[in-house]
Amino acid sequence: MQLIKILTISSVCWPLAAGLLTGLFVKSHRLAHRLCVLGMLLSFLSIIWLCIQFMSGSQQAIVVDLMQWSSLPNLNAKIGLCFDAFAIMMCLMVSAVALLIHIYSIGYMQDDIGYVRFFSLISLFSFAMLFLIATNNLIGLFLGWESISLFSYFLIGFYYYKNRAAEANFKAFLINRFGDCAFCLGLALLIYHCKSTAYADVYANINLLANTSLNIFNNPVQLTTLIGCLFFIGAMSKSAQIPLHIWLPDSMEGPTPVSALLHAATMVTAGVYLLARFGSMIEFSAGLKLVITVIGATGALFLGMMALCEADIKRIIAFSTLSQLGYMMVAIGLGAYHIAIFHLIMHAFFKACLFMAAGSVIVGLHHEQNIFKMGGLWSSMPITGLCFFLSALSLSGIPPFSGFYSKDLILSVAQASTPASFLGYYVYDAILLGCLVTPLYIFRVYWTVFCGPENHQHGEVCESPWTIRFPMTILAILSIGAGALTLPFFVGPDALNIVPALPDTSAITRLNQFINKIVTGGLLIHALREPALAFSIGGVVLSWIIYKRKPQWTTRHQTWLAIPEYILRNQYGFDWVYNNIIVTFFSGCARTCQKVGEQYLINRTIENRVSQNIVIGAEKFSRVQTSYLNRYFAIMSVALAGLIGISLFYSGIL
Amino acid sequence: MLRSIIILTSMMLVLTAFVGMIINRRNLIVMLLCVEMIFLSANINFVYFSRFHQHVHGQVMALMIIVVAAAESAVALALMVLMYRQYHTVDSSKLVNIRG
Amino acid sequence: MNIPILSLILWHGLIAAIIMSQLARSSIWLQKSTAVIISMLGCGLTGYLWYGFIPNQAFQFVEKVPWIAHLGAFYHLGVDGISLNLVILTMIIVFLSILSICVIQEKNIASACTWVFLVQAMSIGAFLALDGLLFYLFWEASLLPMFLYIGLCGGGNRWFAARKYFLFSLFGSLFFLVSILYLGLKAGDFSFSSFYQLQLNLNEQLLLFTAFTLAFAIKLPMFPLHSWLPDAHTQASTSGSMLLAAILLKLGGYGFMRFNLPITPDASMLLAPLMTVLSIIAIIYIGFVAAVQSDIKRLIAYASISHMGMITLGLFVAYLMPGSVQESTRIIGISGVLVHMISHGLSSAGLFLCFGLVYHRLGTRDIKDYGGLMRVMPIYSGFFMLFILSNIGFPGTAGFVGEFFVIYATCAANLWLAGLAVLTMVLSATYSLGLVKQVFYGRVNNMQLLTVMDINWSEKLLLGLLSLMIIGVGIAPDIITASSVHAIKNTVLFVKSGQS
Amino acid sequence: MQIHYFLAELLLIIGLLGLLLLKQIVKNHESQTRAYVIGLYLTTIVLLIWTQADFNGKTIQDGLFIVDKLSLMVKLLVLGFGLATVVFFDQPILRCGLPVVETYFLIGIQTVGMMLTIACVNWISLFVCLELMYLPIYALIGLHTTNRDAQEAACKYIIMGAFSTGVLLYGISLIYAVSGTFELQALIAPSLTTALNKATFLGLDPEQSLFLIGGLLVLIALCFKLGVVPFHLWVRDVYEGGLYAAVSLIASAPKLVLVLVWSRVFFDSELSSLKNITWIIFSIGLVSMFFGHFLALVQERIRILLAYSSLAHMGFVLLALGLMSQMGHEAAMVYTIGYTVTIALVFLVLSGMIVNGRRVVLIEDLKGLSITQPSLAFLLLIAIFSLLGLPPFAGFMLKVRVLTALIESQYLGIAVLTLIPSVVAACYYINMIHLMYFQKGNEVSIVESHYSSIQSLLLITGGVFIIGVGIYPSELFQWVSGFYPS
Repeated sequence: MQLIKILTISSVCWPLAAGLLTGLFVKSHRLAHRLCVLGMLLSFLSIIWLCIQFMSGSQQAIVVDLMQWSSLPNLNAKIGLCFDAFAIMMCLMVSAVALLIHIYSIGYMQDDIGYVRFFSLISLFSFAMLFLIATNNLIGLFLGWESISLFSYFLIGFYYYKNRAAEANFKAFLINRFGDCAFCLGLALLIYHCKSTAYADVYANINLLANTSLNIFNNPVQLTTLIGCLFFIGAMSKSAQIPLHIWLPDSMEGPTPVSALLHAATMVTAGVYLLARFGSMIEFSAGLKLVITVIGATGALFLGMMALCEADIKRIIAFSTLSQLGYMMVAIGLGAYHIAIFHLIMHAFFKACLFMAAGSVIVGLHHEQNIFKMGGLWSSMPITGLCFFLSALSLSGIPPFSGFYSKDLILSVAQASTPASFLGYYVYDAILLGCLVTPLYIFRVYWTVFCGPENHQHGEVCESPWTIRFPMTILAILSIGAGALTLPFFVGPDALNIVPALPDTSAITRLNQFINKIVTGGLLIHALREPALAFSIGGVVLSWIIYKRKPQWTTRHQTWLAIPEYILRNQYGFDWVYNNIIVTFFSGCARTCQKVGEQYLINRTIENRVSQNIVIGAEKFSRVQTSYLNRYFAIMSVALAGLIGISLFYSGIL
Repeated sequence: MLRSIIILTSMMLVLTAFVGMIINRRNLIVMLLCVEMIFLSANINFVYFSRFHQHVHGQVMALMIIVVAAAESAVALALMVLMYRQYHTVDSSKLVNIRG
Repeated sequence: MNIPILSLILWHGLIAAIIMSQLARSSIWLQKSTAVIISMLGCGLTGYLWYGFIPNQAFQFVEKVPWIAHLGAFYHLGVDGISLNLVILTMIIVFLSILSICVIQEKNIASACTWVFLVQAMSIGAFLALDGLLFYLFWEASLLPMFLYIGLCGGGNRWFAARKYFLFSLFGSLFFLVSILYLGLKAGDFSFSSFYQLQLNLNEQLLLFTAFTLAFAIKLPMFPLHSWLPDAHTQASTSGSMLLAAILLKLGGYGFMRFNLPITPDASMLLAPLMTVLSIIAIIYIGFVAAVQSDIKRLIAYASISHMGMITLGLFVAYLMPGSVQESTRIIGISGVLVHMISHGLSSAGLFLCFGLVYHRLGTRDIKDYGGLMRVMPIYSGFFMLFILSNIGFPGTAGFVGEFFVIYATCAANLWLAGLAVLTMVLSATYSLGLVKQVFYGRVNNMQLLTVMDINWSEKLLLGLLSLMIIGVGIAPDIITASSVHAIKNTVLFVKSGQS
Repeated sequence: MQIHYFLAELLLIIGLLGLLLLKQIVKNHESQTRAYVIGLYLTTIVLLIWTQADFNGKTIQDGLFIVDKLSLMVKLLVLGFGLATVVFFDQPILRCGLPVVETYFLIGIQTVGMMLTIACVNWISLFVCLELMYLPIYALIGLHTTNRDAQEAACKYIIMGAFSTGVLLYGISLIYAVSGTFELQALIAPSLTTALNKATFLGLDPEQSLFLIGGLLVLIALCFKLGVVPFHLWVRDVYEGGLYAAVSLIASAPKLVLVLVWSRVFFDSELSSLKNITWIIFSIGLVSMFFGHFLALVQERIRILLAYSSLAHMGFVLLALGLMSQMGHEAAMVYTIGYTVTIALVFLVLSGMIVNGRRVVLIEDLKGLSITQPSLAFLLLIAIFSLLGLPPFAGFMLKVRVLTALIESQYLGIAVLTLIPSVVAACYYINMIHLMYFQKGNEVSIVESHYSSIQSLLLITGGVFIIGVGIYPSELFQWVSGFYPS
């Protein structure tokens, strides 16, 4: 068994070793990317080997204990790794995407001065993500959680000489940190009530947690709901849900591989992973699940619409990530955790492919990011165009592509199990409209960039080198076939139970029966009866009409489109709120504290004034002593008489 | 009865000495005189009460006081002579050189 | 253990100071090498002590010699879990500040080293003393070398800062003296064990509690009495700030643990809410104030005040826990306080050291003069980033462990307090990363920056040593908690007696 | 009268008289006379120890005088102070042209006076010896004929001193009138009714009122001589006027003697009428502490600052004396010993310093001393921190001793009250250290000082005493407490 132990540890730690080595010692570019890609490859291969072991074995979770974190009384805090079905699935996806992005960034970053630093940071990030997924205790979870936001801070601020990058990574880290506050509080509560940090103990006494309740504002609140809320706030900040999403569009300041790896595939999905990992916690409170679905649905629709009037290609894809994350949150909220994870993995593939295509376009046009300054690139960059087209189709959920499988499952689950209340209808309608909007904005990019009139001044544009094309094509293939291939692992009778220790409440069993029924009956047939597919195809056709055939429509209908366009361009005023209200409130508050502190300190100077009064008083006193001899005697006689008088009086003689 | 009269006289003498020192604005020598008066008023007490207690200690003390008072005034006058050489006056209100 | 190891460690500092003061006229190289060798010897001694320390026993290596027979005060030294860790921290920080003096300063190295060794001797004396009067002697004596060190080798208006520091500490410790004398006379002799067995009625305890808190609140700057620390730090030299931040602030925390909790449990029970409110204010208010500082050293000073607020919170939250909570949560809370003390010592020493290196090159403390340092000194900014992370409380570094255990204990006591305490993570992130943004990111606007060289091998060694320790404590805090659990269990027993 | 107990004093007197006779032969050679006087002092010390060491603690009641361990100890200290003054008087003599033989004669007689006062237990002998002690001091200040301040100080001092002795005398006369005996313990012996019949006097019960007034007058006279608030007026002028070496003698030795006399007079205060005196003494002590430290805050001249701080320290001693118990007296004695050694050290260090041609007058003159005279600056540093009462130095242990005495006799409030003025004291004390140590470069005043080997030896012993007592005080505590007749 020693071999498995070493392999599990090494699968996570290869990228760490590679990252540290390149970061500290390597200087040459070639050695740097070789080392990192090798590290990532080894980690990917060992995870595949583990997956085979897991599948062939009796699907037992592979657990490895690393060290004893602290030996405090009745708090067992051991740090270790555990590869169960869920972790293996995620690790496979993360290491695959990370490997491809390593290869991709060889091509993308070759003329950048921070090349070595970039590779070490990317590898360290992959280690952090793998550790987050593979750890078997809450302390390791929080360590992974914080380190991915730290590496995103470094990577967003990679071009440190740009002030906007400094602003973006500061904002990103702060919002993540805000979420981590709630998350840490939830962790502390959880550890306190389970007396241990290991997942196994947490799952063991989930029911105990469900019954205990704390009274806040002296009405009892179920502990699991409270911890669930805190975890959800943490997930909201990490997976950019509606109020805390403002950092993701700005995080496009980082290089494109970073956007592809972090802000599309791996980091932003950590929130979904967390909620899925502790699904059993959320299961106990219907209210919380409803809140999650509503926030997810609003995110899915409205954040997607913002992409409609965005000019920067990377920000458009970032907005699409926001909306897809909304879909995952809806799936989580509805209790279909394994479907959320399925969509997460599929989304990782086609979103990473989209970003890579965008990256290769940017490289081709010498770092031009505005889609209206590109056009007609199909002829000069056919492969990028094809990959973009395929992943766009998969994104908008067109049947044969993998996007269709996961998105359609979410929609059918939503239709089946959303509560029959106004909110339930709102959720379903929102994600339905989302299916319409998604193809609109993604194909708008496609038509304007690849098929529209050629209005870039770069003359001859050549296809990007093989290091960019090769990973892009692999991801395009994955976004075609992955859905059909991996569907049985997630859904259906012999699926792996992804979410551990799910309480088999009636809702969960009903949901599973419904999903099994759809899958056995053939997903495509079921989809035909659903409006979702119609909306997706309709969206594609609509975008073809608006942006390909009649581009002049948009110019002609300028007037009544002006107001919604203004709203969408300003991202519903979130940025304005953030900059003017929250930031000014905080700095105003800090300045008043400082001023009050100053005044307080000035009070202190009042104290100084008090000391000055003492000095003045002392000076007056010292002037009493005028060195006139007879005044001395006068004072002395008075004192003499006074003393004698007092003592006589007190001793009762007088 | 006589006892209280004696104490009264010595108290009167001491009080006059005190008043003398306070009222006298100018002259250092007068202050010295008043101090000597205090010595002598104590002397009265000692002499009378030595007789009252029928033992000689009081008178011995009186003698001692006179001797010491003499030495005292000798040193005091010597110092005043030296001061006179510097200040050319015996007026105590001129002795204000030390400030602060 | 027949050799008196504790006296050796205690007087090592003094002998070192005397040696260094004699070397004032010798060559620079000789001064530097002797200082480093002596300091290494000190670390060796502490290592020997740590090696010989048995984790689950109360006071070890006890030495008791009659000192002032008239008052019943003894020269009584002993070490237990808490004081062992603090002594090791002192030795390490002194070693690092000696190294920083050798690396940064070119002239009057001998005098700076004398003051550093004196502070080491006095603070180790305070940590090891088991006799009230002896504790007070070292506690008060540690004030002198620091005052003279700030005054002699400080910055511009060092006199103002030194005077403020001296008067604040003196004011607090005088009341502390009267209370110790009162206790000593009431208990017969001055040893801590007899203090702990004293049965004091409530208003006696309240008086003593206020006297103790006044002294320790000034030393560990609690909220209302903190205004001396920023001035002292801005004027002190680099090694002076390191000593002040890492060792002398811990005296306050140590005092709370040794005096307030055990001797006056009922009064602490009564006043625990007030103290927690003050520490919460310290965390949040000072967090805000730190965010708008324009002077880097002043910002780091305010950061350490906010961390000290965390420590007092951890100490007094043990009293707010309802009876139903097991005793082990209190043990976790207070061991969290100890770990946080040590981690704050390391990280703030690191920050001051880093700033000292830059100040040595550029000579200005104002944030506006810095910008885009990342391009000019990449390795330096890596180390600075690590210390900032530990300051924020990033898991994996020392800063997180203490903070997490204190938040864990506060959760058990009262959720709202925990909510407010957790805010410290955001606030510390704001001012720390705001500093990083202004200093390291963005364009290089101060041309002088371009001529600056990155850190050389000796500075790298120095910073590397410190960052190793910070990551070590972060990854395996067991080094500290294992040895101190027994000692903390004893202090917690008093907390319990306070409640019953 | 066993003469051999007073051989030491006799030897000193004869030696000094011999010195006067030899005046013509020696022709004012300053160094020979000084060597002669130092030799004289050393022989008296040796003789004193030899003659009085064999009494193994029994007190010989000799009517006027007493010989016991306590007086031996204080005599040795007084001789030490006298010796220090003699050693340090060479510069003032040379610089200010004082008559050589007369100065040493006066210092010698003053020491003899102090040694005799220590031994007195009878009012007569006490009065005479007190005068014998103080007259040379008045003369010593007046010797500096060329300096106006010195003359002014001498005149004021002699008149004020005479006035206070007058008050003392009148107090004694009243006590004698009531008690009929000159025993110092008269104030304590309660059995007085036999001597007086119960005739009323001015409607007052005679025994009570006269006795009380007498006791009070004695107390006031002693307070005056110690220099405590209501009677402190002479302190400032004398400290400012006199020479440094003379002032160091005035500031140290007499205070020691007075505390001893005080503890002899008010030893155990069962005396009913004076019971409420404790609160008066406490109030005087506290007022003088506050007054002394606050006023010292605003002074520019160093000697006036030290004068007011001595006022405050004497107030603190008064608090200990006010307890009127053996513990109180021991604490007061220990504090006075420690304080007098420190203040003597400070004055003697300052006496040797010349700041651009003149002696140190302002505090600013100390500016940058650590650069020009590092060893002197270090000595002053130790002395200042000891005066402030900081731990590694003697001042702290003395303060602890007095505070324990106060707390043990349930006066916790007073103990806490004494803390506030010591914080104020910190302000002006560390200001001196600031001037000495924290000045850099240009604004440094040139201070030269030349000390002979004996002088520097004495200064170093003073420094060692301060640090030694600070670290291991039980030696001094043992030495003092052993002497009081329990």
